[in-house]
Amino acid sequence: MADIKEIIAKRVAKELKDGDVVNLGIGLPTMVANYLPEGVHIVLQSENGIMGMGPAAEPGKEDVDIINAGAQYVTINPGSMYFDSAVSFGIIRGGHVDATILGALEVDQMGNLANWIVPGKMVPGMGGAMDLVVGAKKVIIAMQHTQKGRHKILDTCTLPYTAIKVVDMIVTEMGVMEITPEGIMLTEINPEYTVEQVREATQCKLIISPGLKDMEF
Amino acid sequence: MADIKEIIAKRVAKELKDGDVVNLGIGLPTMVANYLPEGVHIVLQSENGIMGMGPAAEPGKEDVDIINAGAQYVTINPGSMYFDSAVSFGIIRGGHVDATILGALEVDQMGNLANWIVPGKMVPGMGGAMDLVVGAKKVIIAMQHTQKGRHKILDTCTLPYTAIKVVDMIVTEMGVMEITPEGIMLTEINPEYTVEQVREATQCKLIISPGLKDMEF
Amino acid sequence: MIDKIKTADEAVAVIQDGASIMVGGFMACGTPEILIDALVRKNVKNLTIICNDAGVPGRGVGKLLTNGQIKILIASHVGLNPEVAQRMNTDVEEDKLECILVPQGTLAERIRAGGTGLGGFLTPTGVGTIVAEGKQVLNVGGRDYLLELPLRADFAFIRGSVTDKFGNTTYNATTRNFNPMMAAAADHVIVGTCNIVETGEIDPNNVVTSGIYVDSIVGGEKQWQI
Amino acid sequence: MIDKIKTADEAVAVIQDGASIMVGGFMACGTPEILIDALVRKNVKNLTIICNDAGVPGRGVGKLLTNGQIKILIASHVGLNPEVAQRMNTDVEEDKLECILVPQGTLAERIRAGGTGLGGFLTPTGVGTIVAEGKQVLNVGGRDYLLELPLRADFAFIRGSVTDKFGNTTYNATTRNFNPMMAAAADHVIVGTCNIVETGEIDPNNVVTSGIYVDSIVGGEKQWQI
Repeated sequence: MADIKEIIAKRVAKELKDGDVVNLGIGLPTMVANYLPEGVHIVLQSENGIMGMGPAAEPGKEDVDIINAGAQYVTINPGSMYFDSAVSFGIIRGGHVDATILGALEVDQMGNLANWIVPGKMVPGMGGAMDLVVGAKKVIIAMQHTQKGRHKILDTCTLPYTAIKVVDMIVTEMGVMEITPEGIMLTEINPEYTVEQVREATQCKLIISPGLKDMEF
Repeated sequence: MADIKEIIAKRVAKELKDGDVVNLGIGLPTMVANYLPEGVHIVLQSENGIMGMGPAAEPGKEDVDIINAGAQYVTINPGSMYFDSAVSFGIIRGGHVDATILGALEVDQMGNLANWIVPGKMVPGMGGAMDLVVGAKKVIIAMQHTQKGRHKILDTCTLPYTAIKVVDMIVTEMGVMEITPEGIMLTEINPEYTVEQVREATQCKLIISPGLKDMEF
Repeated sequence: MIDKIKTADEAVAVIQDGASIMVGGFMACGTPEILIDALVRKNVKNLTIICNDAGVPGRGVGKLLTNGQIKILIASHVGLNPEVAQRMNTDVEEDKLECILVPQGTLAERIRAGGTGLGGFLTPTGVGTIVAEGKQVLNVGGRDYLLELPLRADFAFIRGSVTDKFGNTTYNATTRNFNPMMAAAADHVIVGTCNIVETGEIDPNNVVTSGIYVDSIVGGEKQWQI
Repeated sequence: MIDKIKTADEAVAVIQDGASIMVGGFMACGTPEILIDALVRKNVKNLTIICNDAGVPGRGVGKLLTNGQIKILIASHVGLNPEVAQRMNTDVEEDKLECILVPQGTLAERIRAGGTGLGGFLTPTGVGTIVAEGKQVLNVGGRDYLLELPLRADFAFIRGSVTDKFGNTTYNATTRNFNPMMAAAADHVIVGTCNIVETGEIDPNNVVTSGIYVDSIVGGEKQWQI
């Protein structure tokens, strides 16, 4: 399991360019910051009010006034800035975040995303997710390909949408997929899997890129 | 002339309560701050970005980074604050300014105001006036009753509106008028004038308050 | 100058049953606990609370929830306080919580609109989702937007780091979050602050919230662990 | 880290004829003269300038006007620069200035909307006046509002007091005015600043404009008399 998350986080990290402003969701996406290629420095935005967030605070050295959006004590890097929530979401909605990386319950071939509610079961609220996926220049979904055998990449989402037509890329332990006008295209495959296995783990039609490559991580 | 302005400014000053947030227009309204009753301290807002503006800077002691909306060098009082123009007009439009005092080219009995343009002749722009008169809790027009014999208090403004139904009170050298649902009511008269003289200097119907008093200044 | 400094109990004395209150804070970081505690003591009920989230049990608005004081909660995220789900699903009518979820950016902007006299704004957030239900959709420049309306409240609970006696306030680090917008969007504003200084001690370039918004100042707020 | 520091001439080299440029400042207080001067030297024409006002002759955007570089001026007030009226009324077609007047609060908010991804906003300002011509009127809660649309530009000229090498900027006193909104609402942002400091030297609580918006930093800006 840890290995799968590491594969995904490492691959996503390669999507980021030096100087990118990035918002990382809670959980797996947070790991992406640990695998940035050499020479790539990104600026982490935390929607509760930080530009230039650093790593988690060392135990015993927490500043209780500095948390991230997951309510963890964090640090800041030189050149950081604090702001209020209206400014924060102005940055997000205004297209000033180059990439947001987050998990999903379901993604479909239109690039629709469902990741905030399971009606009657889990109603945590959307937090900042709806704004982030609508506003960020690039939306990368980082998740396991299936959930306990259940498909997550679908013809049409069955759960309520977080937003419609927003996902640009999906990175799973099986490969890398891009959302194109024609549907979901597999562009890279983890050599541990066959194309057929990826197809089986994907409910919707999967276009295989003519230039399909091995997934780098 | 100076005397007339002083009369108006002194009378307007009595409308202000301790702690009021006030925006003063350029010219005559600026003089109001000089005549505040004892114990009345107001907080001056300058729409270019000051809350807590002080008097004009002494010659030779100007700080070139501190101007008011009339582009004069000013000072600030203890407890002041600087902000950007969006914040400034948020304060104004949001109803956080208790009173705005400004001049007029024309006012009519509906409380409509014209003070920003004489088509084909003077096109300076509205600056912040449209926002101020719409947003401030109380709009007080401080002006001479007529302009070189021409009426300024009218049935209907002839010049393009700054805003409609916004004026609460008019203070001139002849008296104090309130805009009521029935029209313009003279509530105070400068003892140097007769009611008939005020009527003649006013184009629209003038309601005389049953409790008409001498104008205090 | 008007003396705005009060004890927490004096400051919340004006709040009655059924009031709406905006409470600053993000997961209780930037929530004035000293005011929340006074409100728990006063034990007013049927409150409408507007806050980014439900805090956690024993912190922030979580205390009001545990004490059964909240009737309606308007928030963007309630997942880290399991009591919300319990109270939403309870069969005991008088304990029942109504929870209205609003996207975080839209919540911040609606409060800003409420404080700045805007009649609403167009946001792309929520288009095509259940958030759009019942809302007007306007197309501008070929893109659909939801018309979202301003949000105001009777009271705001603001958490300052440094506040001068006029009420000018600064916020340290991520305690800022919703506090500045809320301070402008409520009829009566109470600041619970860590440090009270003389008027004029804060650099006017660095004041975030103007004292003109502030009705009462309560000192003695602390820096809390979540 | 990417080196953003340039000379004024290097920084404006990207600007071509016909560009739209937002220029910070209020009566030239808070206008980066060092960038204006470089643009006069570059002598690009047919510019659309978005600025609170027209400055005064010899200061701020007034220099661009005198040099015949502005085709369209979007501003709230132009009364203190007599050259505006002259150029609006000239018979020489190539010198003719089009001036679009916008209420100051609406101008600030439209630029803010442009930088924050809003599709527009509802303001009570201008209802019933010629400002309302051609605009959609929406009634919310019994009150009429104008729908005002976002404003963006190709470039922004920002005037900082202190700027770190990443571009984080603070503004002293009333030089702030339109600069923060403009920094977010243009595709390419150039800061002319009085003091360049090392990244990290500005207290993160006091940064007003984030360096993420800033493409180029030009030092040597001075404090000017109006």
